[in-house]
Amino acid sequence: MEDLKGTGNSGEEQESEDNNGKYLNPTPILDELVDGKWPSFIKGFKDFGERTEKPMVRGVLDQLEYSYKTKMGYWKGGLVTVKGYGAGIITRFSMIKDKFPEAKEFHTFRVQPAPGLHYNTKMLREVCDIWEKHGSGLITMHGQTGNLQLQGIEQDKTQECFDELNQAGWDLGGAGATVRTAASCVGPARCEQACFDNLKVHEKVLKYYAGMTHRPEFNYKLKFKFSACPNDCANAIMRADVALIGTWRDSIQIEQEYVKEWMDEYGEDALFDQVVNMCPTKAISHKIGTSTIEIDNKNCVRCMHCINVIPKALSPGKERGASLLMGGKNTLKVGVNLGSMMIPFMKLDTDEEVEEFIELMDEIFDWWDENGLDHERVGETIERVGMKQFLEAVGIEANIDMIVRPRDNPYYKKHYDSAV
Amino acid sequence: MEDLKGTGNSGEEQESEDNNGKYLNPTPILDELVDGKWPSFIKGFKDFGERTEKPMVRGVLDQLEYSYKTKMGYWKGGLVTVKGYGAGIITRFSMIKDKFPEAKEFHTFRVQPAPGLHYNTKMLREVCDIWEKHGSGLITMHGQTGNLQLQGIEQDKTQECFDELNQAGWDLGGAGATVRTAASCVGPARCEQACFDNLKVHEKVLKYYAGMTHRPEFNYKLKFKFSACPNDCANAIMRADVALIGTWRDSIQIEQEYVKEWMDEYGEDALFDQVVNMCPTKAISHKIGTSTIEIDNKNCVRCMHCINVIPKALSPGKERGASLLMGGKNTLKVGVNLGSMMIPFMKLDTDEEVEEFIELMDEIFDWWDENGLDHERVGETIERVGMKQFLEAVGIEANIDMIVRPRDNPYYKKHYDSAV
Amino acid sequence: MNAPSERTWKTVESGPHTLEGALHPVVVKNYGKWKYHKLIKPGVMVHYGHSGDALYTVRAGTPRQNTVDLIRQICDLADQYADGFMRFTIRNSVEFMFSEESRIDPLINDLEEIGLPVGGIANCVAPIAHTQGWLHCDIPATDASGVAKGIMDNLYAEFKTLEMPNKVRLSTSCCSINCGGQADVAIIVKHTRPPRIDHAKLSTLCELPKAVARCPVAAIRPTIVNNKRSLMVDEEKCIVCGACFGACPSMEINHPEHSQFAIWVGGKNSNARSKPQSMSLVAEGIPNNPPHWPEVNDVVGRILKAYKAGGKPWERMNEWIDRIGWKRFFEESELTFEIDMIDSYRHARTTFNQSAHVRF
Amino acid sequence: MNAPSERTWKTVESGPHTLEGALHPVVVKNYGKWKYHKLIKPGVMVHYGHSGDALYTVRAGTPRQNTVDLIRQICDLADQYADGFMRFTIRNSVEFMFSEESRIDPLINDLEEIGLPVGGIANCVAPIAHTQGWLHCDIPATDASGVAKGIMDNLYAEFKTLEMPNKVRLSTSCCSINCGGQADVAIIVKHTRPPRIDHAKLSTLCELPKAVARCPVAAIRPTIVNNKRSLMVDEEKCIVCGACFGACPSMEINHPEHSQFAIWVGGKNSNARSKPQSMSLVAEGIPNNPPHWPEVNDVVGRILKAYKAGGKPWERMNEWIDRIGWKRFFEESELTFEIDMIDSYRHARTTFNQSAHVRF
Ligand code: SRM
Ligand code: SRM
Ligand code: SRM
Ligand code: SRM
Ligand code: SF4
Ligand code: SF4
Ligand code: SF4
Ligand code: SF4
Ligand code: SF4
Ligand code: SF4
Ligand code: SF4
Ligand code: SF4
Repeated sequence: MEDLKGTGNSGEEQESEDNNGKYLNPTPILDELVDGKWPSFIKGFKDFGERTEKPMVRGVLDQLEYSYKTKMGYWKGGLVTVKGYGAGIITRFSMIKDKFPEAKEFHTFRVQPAPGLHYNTKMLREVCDIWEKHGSGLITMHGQTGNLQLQGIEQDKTQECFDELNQAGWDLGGAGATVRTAASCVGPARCEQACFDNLKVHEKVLKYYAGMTHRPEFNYKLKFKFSACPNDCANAIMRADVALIGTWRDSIQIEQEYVKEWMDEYGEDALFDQVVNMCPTKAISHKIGTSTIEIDNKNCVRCMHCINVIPKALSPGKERGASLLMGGKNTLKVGVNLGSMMIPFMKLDTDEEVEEFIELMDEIFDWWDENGLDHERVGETIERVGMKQFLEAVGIEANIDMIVRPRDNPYYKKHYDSAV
Repeated sequence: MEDLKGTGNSGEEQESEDNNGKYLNPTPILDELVDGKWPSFIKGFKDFGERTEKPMVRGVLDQLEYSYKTKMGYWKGGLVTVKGYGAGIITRFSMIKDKFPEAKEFHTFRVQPAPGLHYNTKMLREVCDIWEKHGSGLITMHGQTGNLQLQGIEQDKTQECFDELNQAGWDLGGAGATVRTAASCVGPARCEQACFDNLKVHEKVLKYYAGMTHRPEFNYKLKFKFSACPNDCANAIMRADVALIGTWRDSIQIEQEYVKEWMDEYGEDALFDQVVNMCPTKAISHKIGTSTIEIDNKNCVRCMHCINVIPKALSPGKERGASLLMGGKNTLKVGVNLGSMMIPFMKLDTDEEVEEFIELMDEIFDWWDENGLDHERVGETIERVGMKQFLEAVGIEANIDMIVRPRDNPYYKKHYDSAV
Repeated sequence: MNAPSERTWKTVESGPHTLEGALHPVVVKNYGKWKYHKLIKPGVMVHYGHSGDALYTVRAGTPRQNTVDLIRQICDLADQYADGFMRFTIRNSVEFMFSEESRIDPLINDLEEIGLPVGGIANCVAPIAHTQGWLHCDIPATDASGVAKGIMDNLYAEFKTLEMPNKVRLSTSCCSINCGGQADVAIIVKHTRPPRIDHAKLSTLCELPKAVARCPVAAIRPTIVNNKRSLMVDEEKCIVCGACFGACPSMEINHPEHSQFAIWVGGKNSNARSKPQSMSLVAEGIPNNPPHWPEVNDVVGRILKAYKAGGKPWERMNEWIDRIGWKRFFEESELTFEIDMIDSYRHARTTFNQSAHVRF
Repeated sequence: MNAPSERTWKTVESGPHTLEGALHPVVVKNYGKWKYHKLIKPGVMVHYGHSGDALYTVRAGTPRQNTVDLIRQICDLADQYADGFMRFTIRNSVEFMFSEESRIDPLINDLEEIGLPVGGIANCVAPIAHTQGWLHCDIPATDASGVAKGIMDNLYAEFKTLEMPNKVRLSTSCCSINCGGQADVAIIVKHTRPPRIDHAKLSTLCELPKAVARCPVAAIRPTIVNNKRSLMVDEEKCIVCGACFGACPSMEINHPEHSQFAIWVGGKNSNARSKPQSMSLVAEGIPNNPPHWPEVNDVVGRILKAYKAGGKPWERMNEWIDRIGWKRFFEESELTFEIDMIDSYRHARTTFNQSAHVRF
């Protein structure tokens, strides 16, 4: 048996003899998660294991039970890929395969779904069938990055399984130092707030970067996320190195008759408490006794709040596009970093506009390649090297929207004429 | 002639011959500052120079004129002190004394005035007479730290001049790595907002630290400032390593009849616009049609605003004391640093309470002595070594008022039991 | 890497699946032309197009860690009620869309039948964003799916009713890296003990310079153990971040007791009203107690109860706290502020109260 | 150090002068028992004690850099009108206090006679806090007193009338150290060129390690020049802070052209309403042009004009900007935002706009 991580408590041997005619071994601790009102993944796994009698499912449940008992994890990484790719499969070997030989391998395909996670039943059933044939039959929908995760396959089945998936129109997502699978909110498909066609841009951009998704050539991972308005339902600001967030440049559209309708239903107090006084910049005014509101659009910061409250009466303006924010990432090493405003407004309607965006991205990636360190996210590189250096290198114009305040220290050196 | 700093432009020689019978040399550039409606220090200096015919005043004006012409300064430091002291005189020798021999020496006494900068004419006339006798007769009232600055004396006159001043009740202030002269707002002497007797505390604390004011034994300078309420008229938060700022712990005192008086004069709209809606935490409420206000004292952050607007109706509570903030300083090296809340409330009424504060300070100075680097202000040391380390070492209890938010990263190591 | 003997298919690097064919016809017709939406009841809303079309959405929670059997059941319902289409949300709910109001209740009925609760729209607790845990990851200290299940069991009613001031997003992560993302309430493993080095493994398994480079505070130093080059950790400096463990499995940071939970509040990504905000540490040292994690559940419950009672309509967690102040947040949630909650990392200074503003 | 031949006096280390004897009798009687105050007119206010006593204050600006002659004139007026007492304010104004209302106007008259303008109380421009400059300091790049005089000449009317939204505090400093402190509008020398080293002077004058240690970005390195140990500056790294010059006069950072002015706004120390706040850079590269500094005056004038027109009652400079946003501040003040105004120092990240909030 391999050396266990950390704990001294190595647990007793599994007793898989008498089992009341069940295929799976007893997992008394896990079974405590079968009940309760929220859908149980354990119940799902067990029912499925009993039906299909897949040894891998049994082994993985056994190892998971053991983890619950010892409070330690027992997977280790490795490198399994398909032909021509350097990424897309998360490799998992059991560290205690002598104990749980059926769990020896448990690799995962990261598969890129359609933008917005839309499916028809035909395509999804097809995935299920391929997956039940070659893999464990366990599926995560979806991983936090947005992949359809097919969890549990043995190394020698990966290529044939991938080939079948690929023939059905599916491709792998990123892992390691690649462009990663992107995520988008539902956007114009069903949302009245959408300010740009994030699904189209997502598809176009990620197809362009398919090669960079499959082969790790960056300093570190790079994620795109596309939210079609500032509500940011895709969490782009925190979870994406490159976030496109929809916005508008002109005035909020108001239909006063629906303001009245809302006021008639909820009252004038509610209009004050929930709309007027909740605007972060006090850009909304309402005269007592009237049934209209007025918006000072110069002072509106496009936060969406008023529109969210009365969507029937208020809508984003007509001149729509997206803001580019960069540098979002989670906790590792520098602490959570939210994306920073880089370009307040870009039009992304035409193919040319999207291509321009891609060109800018190419430029930025080149800069990052040259200036980044190993395992450094692009936002970290920008922070370490300096915003000014970054902007000048990639040709983004400095603008006051990039910051919440100008500097409070005089510690910079502007370009000076040393001849004087 | 000594080497001049920077500029190549070394100017022509002074023409001090024909001078229309004036004692002073022509200073055409400075003379442009004689007119204008604001009181002119140049006019003052020149009138005084003509009356007293002090060569030092003439020389200093000549050198100043030269600075205005060449846009460079020409003083350098040195070390002049009085017996037993290591600080208190800012030493100035001219770097171009060959050019302006009368300006060869121009040392400054930093003299500690009474807290709150109160004077009677007798004591001030006495200073003037001593100073005219031994020194240049130029006085700055006051330096930004709060010293009465007697500007311009020669080294060989310093001791006798100081002795006379000291006999009249005056002592020198700090300079270099010492406790510095403190500053206080007018406080209970004339201000209805005063929450503690800052003038008394100032006097007591600075007298206690007189020795440390005169001999540079610290890592770097340390300033006290005492503002008797959160309006902080002494700028303590930014300009003092140790700031005591008055506050109260119970409820704001309201006399509703004067609220009404104010409303009758300025109107109900003004009550909303200038009081209710300007409270930073929305702790004030007013029902339309009534003439009273209500304050949610649990949510009041003691900002002073409402009290400032209607001082007749509102006053700080009855349970008064001071907050201790630490680490304020200006720009050098780390950028401006405002003082950080350390102890939200201390009583400072009795001598014992003031002594307790002094004991805490002694403890803090010991810690700083041990942990600080050369030329590091105490706030910088706290930041570098860590707030937790500091608090634990000096025995201040961690409290939520010290921060605007808990940490957003998990990067700390708490004390752990390695036996487990 | 191995491949089947005869491979005739040449990989198409197609990236994301195309959207074409994946959208409901009513969606296609009204694409980008929606006018407004209305909540109908918990888990059900309707969107109206400028065309006048109505599109009903029924949303149900899922276990996220699914099986093909469950997906097939979902497909059955999609065929039956939603013309063969469905989508999944950012928080792993499944959504069925259709234009016939009459289908709503039967669908809800059938969903609940197969164990998928309908709810999660608008001012309620949405499903927890969680991570791999012991089921799959190579560095976890807990099983995020298990923790999430335990919490959602407890908050089931809050998923199905609309009694919160605004949306409540939760997340759970099995190490400090926090793949689950920040949230109104985030439940995240927090290591408390510097890594112990397995010197035997290290010399064979890890690139030494890589682990050294990974440490953000330069706490890892080369050393010699048993005549082999190895590493040591300066425990004074180490901030227990776990970055080295990700680079090198011999830097063992996981431990059944020393790897505990911390709870964070006020993370917000939307721009509505207040700006997006990173979350704050409000409870720590919570034991990792499978399979029910009662201590975690207790703290989460107290926080949500206080928010539910105190928040005003539309106020997110961070906005509620901002209004009442941190002191009162700790009081109302019955939590204790501790010295380690004071930031000590790179931008610590910017979190200090550099004012005399104080609440008593 | 030298001393007179026969010294009989033994120094009393008394610290601050005692307050005793320095306070007006009405002050002594009502000490700590004031009830409220009222503004009477520009530069004049009255404080009422709980005792019923009234204490009038007349405040006048001074040049700060005074002579004993001016102080004696002030003493004369104090004797005549204020029973022999006076005080000075934090901003170098002089205050006369007394209980006889009838003395107000004659005192004002006599003050203006000797050139001291009455004003500066409440919502107006108070006297500039300024520093030593060429008159006395060893590291200045300008004459702060001169700049201050020029500005106050221009703002004289704003000192004597009450037309500003709230108090306006200005400061001027002759190097980036900023002894003048932060302010609503601060006018501060900003060096733009790394120090030039005078190697001849350096080897005799300075302790090398001290200068090296003083640099916050480790831009100073030991080197050998003409066979002597000296220093060199890595100009790439140098942030032109001037800290080395304070430690070692051979690190020449001052220059008639390269030492320019920068203008900062929104510094606030009071806790009223908003928290105290550090100020922000809004104009730079302004030439150092004695004796009238017209370019500086121009920028200050534009900022104050915009604030005067746009601020609401009680809104300090920072609060006005906060309400209208930085973009509009630059527009209304007719200033240009420049790339160097983006922070690049230690906590730069915390000043980035990490949100989608944006004004168009
Ligand atoms: C599977 C997934 C969690 C889940 O259960 O959903 C996951 C799992 C892992 N993440 Fe993650 N991350 C997942 C989404 C995220 C997210 C959320 C997102 O993408 O929206 C984040 C935060 C956003 C970000 O990118 O920062 C995230 C931040 C990280 C980090 C920290 C990165 C940082 O710079 O702060 C690491 C560590 C690293 O990269 O070295 C990491 C590393 C990992 C690794 C590869 C651990 C490792 O180094 O071996 C995990 C593999 C687990 C496994 O066995 O599959 N994972 N990870 C998510 C990917 C599924 C998918 O592809 O759809
Ligand atoms: C005289 C005065 C300016 C004035 O005209 O009023 C002044 C003048 C000098 N200051 Fe200052 N500072 C003066 C108040 C301040 C203040 C304001 C205050 O105390 O309220 C500050 C900001 C608060 C603070 O302490 O940070 C201040 C922050 C500095 C600094 C930066 C310290 C820092 O850590 O950021 C230095 C540089 C140093 O100490 O190395 C400095 C250094 C100096 C030196 C000693 C320059 C030097 O290193 O040689 C100047 C001597 C000038 C001279 O010839 O007299 N002076 N200095 C003020 C003292 C007068 C007095 O004692 O009453
Ligand atoms: C379906 C989904 C997008 C998707 O493509 O999957 C979605 C859909 C909608 N979001 Fe969202 N949001 C979705 C995740 C999010 C997220 C991200 C997340 O949950 O991880 C956020 C950011 C949360 C945060 O700040 O951390 C998010 C912040 C919002 C907001 C802003 C809420 C606020 O006040 O802060 C709105 C506005 C509103 O609630 O009216 C919104 C509004 C909406 C609306 C009303 C938009 C519309 O008009 O159709 C949609 C239904 C509301 C609902 O679910 O209550 N959506 N929404 C996501 C549903 C997740 C789920 O299953 O629960
Ligand atoms: C005399 C003086 C204290 C002293 O001991 O010298 C003083 C005296 C008073 N201050 Fe002050 N303040 C004095 C400097 C300050 C300073 C510091 C400074 O100017 O350098 C501040 C902090 C400024 C800042 O934020 O940077 C200051 C912030 C206040 C405030 C808060 C203003 C705000 O809204 O932010 C008030 C409240 C008010 O104005 O009603 C205040 C109120 C007052 C009152 C009304 C207090 C009272 O009830 O007597 C006094 C007369 C008001 C006036 O001058 O308008 N005092 N006051 C100082 C006069 C300086 C001068 O000559 O102009
Ligand atoms: S981010 Fe905006 S456009 Fe996208 S789903 Fe959310 S509310 Fe709709
Ligand atoms: S979108 Fe936000 S900022 Fe703009 S008016 Fe509405 S509430 Fe105010
Ligand atoms: S700080 Fe407060 S107590 Fe002191 S003078 Fe100013 S307002 Fe009065
Ligand atoms: S003192 Fe400030 S915080 Fe307190 S009630 Fe008055 S305005 Fe509000
Ligand atoms: S949070 Fe940590 S342990 Fe959990 S999946 Fe992500 S990397 Fe793995
Ligand atoms: S846990 Fe983090 S801080 Fe500690 S040694 Fe590892 S990488 Fe360094
Ligand atoms: S600001 Fe600089 S130059 Fe001016 S007095 Fe202070 S230290 Fe000297
Ligand atoms: S000016 Fe500042 S940054 Fe430049 S060398 Fe000197 S100390 Fe270093």
